[in-house]
Amino acid sequence: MRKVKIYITLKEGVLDPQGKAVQNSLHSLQYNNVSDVRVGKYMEVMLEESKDIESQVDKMCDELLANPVIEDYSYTIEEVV
Amino acid sequence: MRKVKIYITLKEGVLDPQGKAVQNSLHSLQYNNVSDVRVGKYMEVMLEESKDIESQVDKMCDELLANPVIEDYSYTIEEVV
Amino acid sequence: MPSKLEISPDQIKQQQLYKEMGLTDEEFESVTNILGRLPNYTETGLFSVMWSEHCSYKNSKPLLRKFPVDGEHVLQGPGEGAGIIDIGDDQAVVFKVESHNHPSAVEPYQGAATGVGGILRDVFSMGARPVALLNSLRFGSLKHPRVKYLFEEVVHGIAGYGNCVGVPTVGGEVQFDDAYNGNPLVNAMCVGLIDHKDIQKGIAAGVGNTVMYVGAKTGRDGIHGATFASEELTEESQEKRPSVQVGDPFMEKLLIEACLEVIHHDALVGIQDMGAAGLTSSASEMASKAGTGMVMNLDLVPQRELNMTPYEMMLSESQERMLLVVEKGREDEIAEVFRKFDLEAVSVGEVTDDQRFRLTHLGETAADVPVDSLAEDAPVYHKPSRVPAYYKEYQEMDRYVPAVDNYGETLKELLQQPTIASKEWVYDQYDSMVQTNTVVTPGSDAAVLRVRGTKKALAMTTDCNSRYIYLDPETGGQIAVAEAARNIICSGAQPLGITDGLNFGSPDNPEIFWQMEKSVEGMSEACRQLNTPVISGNVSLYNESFGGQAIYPTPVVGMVGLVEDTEHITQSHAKNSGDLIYVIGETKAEFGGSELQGLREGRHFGQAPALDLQTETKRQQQLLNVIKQGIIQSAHDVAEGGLAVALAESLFNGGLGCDITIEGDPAAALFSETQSRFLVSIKPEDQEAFEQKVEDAILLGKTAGDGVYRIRAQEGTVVEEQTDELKQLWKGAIPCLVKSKD
Amino acid sequence: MKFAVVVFPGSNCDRDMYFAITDALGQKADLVWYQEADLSSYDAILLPGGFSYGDYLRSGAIASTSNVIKQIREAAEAGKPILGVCNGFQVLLEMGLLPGAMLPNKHLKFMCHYETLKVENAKTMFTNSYEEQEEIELPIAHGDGNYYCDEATYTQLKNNNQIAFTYKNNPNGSVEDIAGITNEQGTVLGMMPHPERAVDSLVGTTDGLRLFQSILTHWRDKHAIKA
Ligand SMILES: Nc1ncnc2c1ncn2[C@@H]1O[C@H](COP(=O)(O)OP(=O)(O)O)[C@@H](O)[C@H]1O
Ligand SMILES: [Mg+2]
Repeated sequence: MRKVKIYITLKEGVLDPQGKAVQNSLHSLQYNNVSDVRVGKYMEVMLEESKDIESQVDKMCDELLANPVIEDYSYTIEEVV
Repeated sequence: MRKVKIYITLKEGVLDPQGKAVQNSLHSLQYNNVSDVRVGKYMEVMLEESKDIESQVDKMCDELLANPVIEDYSYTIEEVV
Repeated sequence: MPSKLEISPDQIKQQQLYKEMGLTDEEFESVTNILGRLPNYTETGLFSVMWSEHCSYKNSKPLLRKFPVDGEHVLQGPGEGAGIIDIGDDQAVVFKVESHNHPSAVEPYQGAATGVGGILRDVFSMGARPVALLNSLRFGSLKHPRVKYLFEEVVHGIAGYGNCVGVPTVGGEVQFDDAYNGNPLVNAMCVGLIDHKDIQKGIAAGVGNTVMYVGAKTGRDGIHGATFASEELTEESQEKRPSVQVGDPFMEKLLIEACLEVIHHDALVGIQDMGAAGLTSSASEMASKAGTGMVMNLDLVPQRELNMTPYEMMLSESQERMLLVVEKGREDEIAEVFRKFDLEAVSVGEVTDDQRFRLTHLGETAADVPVDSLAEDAPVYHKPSRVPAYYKEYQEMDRYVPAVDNYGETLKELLQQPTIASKEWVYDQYDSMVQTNTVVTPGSDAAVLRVRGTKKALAMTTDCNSRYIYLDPETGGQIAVAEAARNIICSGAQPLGITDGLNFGSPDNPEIFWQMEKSVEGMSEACRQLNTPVISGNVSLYNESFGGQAIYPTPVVGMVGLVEDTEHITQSHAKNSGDLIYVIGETKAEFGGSELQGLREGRHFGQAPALDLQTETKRQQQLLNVIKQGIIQSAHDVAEGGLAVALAESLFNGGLGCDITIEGDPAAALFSETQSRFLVSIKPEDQEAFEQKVEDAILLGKTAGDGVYRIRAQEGTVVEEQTDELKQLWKGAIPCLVKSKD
Repeated sequence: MKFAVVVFPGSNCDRDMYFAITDALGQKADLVWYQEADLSSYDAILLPGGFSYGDYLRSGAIASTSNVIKQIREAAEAGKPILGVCNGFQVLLEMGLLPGAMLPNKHLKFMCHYETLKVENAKTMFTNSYEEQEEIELPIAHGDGNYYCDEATYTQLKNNNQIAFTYKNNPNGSVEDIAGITNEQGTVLGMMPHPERAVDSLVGTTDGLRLFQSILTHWRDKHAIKA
């Protein structure tokens, strides 16, 4: 079994309304040393072993999990016992 | 400058409707070796240097970024040049 | 750690573990007597939830009996998922209100969202299509960051759930008062539409028939926290702590569509939602109502988590689940209907003839109790009641009359009180139009929805001024019903009936019990007088903040009315310049519990405004009569803030001004909250017809095209403001309070 | 003329769309469940609003991978009118039939009220009953209606006259006030505001009805049918 951790972030240049709102809230809570916040998604997917696991994860992300028009993704794959 | 990467996940046992919908969708796309999907949030926060940076991030998460009633969080702190 | 199964009946008794589940010594003893032995852990759990106030109404039952529940149009009174009233053409309206106060105080988004989900299931489990949602909310002062957070998240949660399932949220109310600082109230109401022939019952009839489970899997959601004995608090049990119920509106939407399809299947015998006390209450109530018994194999219950115990499965409050009883041998036909929606219907048990409720788990009997003992043998308590000291004191006080020197400024201040200010910030987040039946969207008095394919429409509202009820529960209770009816009447509808959400503090406190008793008496009397039977409701007790400070008594009234012809639909907004403005009903100086009193004194005291139900009924019927004759351009009830506020509200939509003249003391004329008053506008040519038909109408003046809000009194002009400026203050108040950072 | 209203799990403006066609426009329509759909016999395809798959992951994303999508692409290639409203627009974006993507509204709140729109292109098969630059009133009801595209895409949209509607007072942060766009051929329209909610004066304006009338007019012209 593998645990795939997927990080989905908005592409640079794409405005991030959620990130901006979080940043404003942090400022109003007096966290004044915060200078930039970006909000994305984090997913954990459990996958049975298979040879081409990486290309499979790539395909999953391209097809469904991320929207290439606005999002980038990256991932790590961990072994689970 | 530090880049803080924050991972927010639903607590174990808390229903994750989104994860379930994504899992079903992956199955219908024939990714049959997917056995569990959990969807959480991923944030990148840029912070100016400060001594107690960790305790500050903890506080930010407890106060605002995560909802302690249903979510757990973890984070890593990276140096940025 | 020993599993709960291994805790022996003797241990439960010795260590009084039943107490942590909420059973008293006497209740535990009566369980033991019913069974003729000590209950095991699961059985103790079954009794504890079924005998809780929430399921058994053990403290409120004697009061609820006072409500009038019959009426010529009532098809289903209290007792089923929701009440039903005939609206002609073989159609009926189904409605109910439900509270989700405690969950919303802990996790406001999910608490409010699952409150909406729960009330929807109550309605569609009757076979009705949900056509509208309303919500009645109470929060503390927006000065407090926690209150602000609760307010934002509750609204967000209601929107998140209601918008997703595609049922328009068309109305409600929000009141802010320090009395709710530690304990917000979140009451949700759902209205459904049904053809008579489709009405379903939650019964487990037909010995041998199959019990089926549909919807979300069961997790350890919402299991009563107190169940975990403190000495057992190990790390493992910490992890097992009850988790918050999370709603899945997408699943609910699938359930709505699937259930509304399956009710047309002749293999379906009974259907009920799993609400509070989940599987326990739905299953045992269905059997109890049918006079049958039921056996369930818990191994077959779909489970989200590993190693769930019978106790956990039976007490879980996981959302979006339904229980069905289906003709034996036809399970596949039913499952097929659900499969289309990607839902699995699973057989989990059978209807028996032994009137027992039996559960098996891993090949062993997990529970075996008489089914009626759960649903019907719950104790009933007649709590002591005592007139509170504050009430006596208030009754003896001199009448409170505030001194007002600047009427315009006072009006401006009132318009910015969050309880009076525009609630657009709230309802803009709700999809109020989906299903395309909403004729009157939020912002008028009652919401109005057409009944597609007919000339009829339904008007609906929720109301409850808890300040009056606190000052005088009996009169206040009457006012709550009367005010709801006024809103319905102003919309052009005849009130049909009400649902009630009784939110109070602890019934163990005799003074609180007195508040309950008196307000129920007041409501009952008004319902009788206004011919609006109580067809459903909900009780939420122990609403107290951490310091033990009880909330204001808040029996929310949800009312539905019938518009005979969409032509009669009327709104609160004045339409034309030069129309005559009338107030129906004389005004006295009544400021106890008023907005102006709160503004000036920071608290409420004295006597509530008086109410005469005869006068109320007469004025309502006379007004409805002229509305139906097409004489009325706009109608608005005079409520919080008095005439000046009602007048401003009725001008805000059309950009009109007004030129009116008041008699007597301007403070009273403008800001008193005397009851049974309406503000209407009519075309000048209808003056004679109107004055003939409406006895207590007093001509005030005219609407004005110049956009100036002008009021004259004996001493000259007392208010002269731009209507638009007033509107901006009124509209901006809540957004401003929410954004402010202190 | 016969319209298909494609129903996904979670669609909730499907009936509204259906009634707009049958009651207000007076044409035939079917609600077709996404799994059983055979779209070949329909003259136009409507993707309704609502929350397909609960809007989980991203609005429209999960629906855009379902089986019926292949048929929608084929219909698009054949030049059949395809209209996606709100969630339907989001599906069209996610499946790439229209360029760009949706972000959460700039204030992160769901919004439901009437907005004033400007008709930017009155020559399409969806807008021929409006005047160029005419202002109309339609309701919006969405949380993710903040249209995004990069500059190159915007230039293309602009140059090809693909912008059908803009907001007069941009409520959600959309790039260049965009409320609705078509594909290059003008046969696919995606829009956030709800024309199907504005077809009967009892419950609002009738400004939306003209959109459906445009489709009908175009179809009749094409098939030389007299009204
Ligand atoms: N929580 C809410 N949800 C939806 N609509 C609301 C809510 N609160 C207030 N409204 C709407 O705002 C308008 C004014 O409400 P309110 O001041 O309580 O009216 P009234 O005093 O006439 O009962 C009504 O149309 C009401 O339905
Ligand atoms: Mg009113």
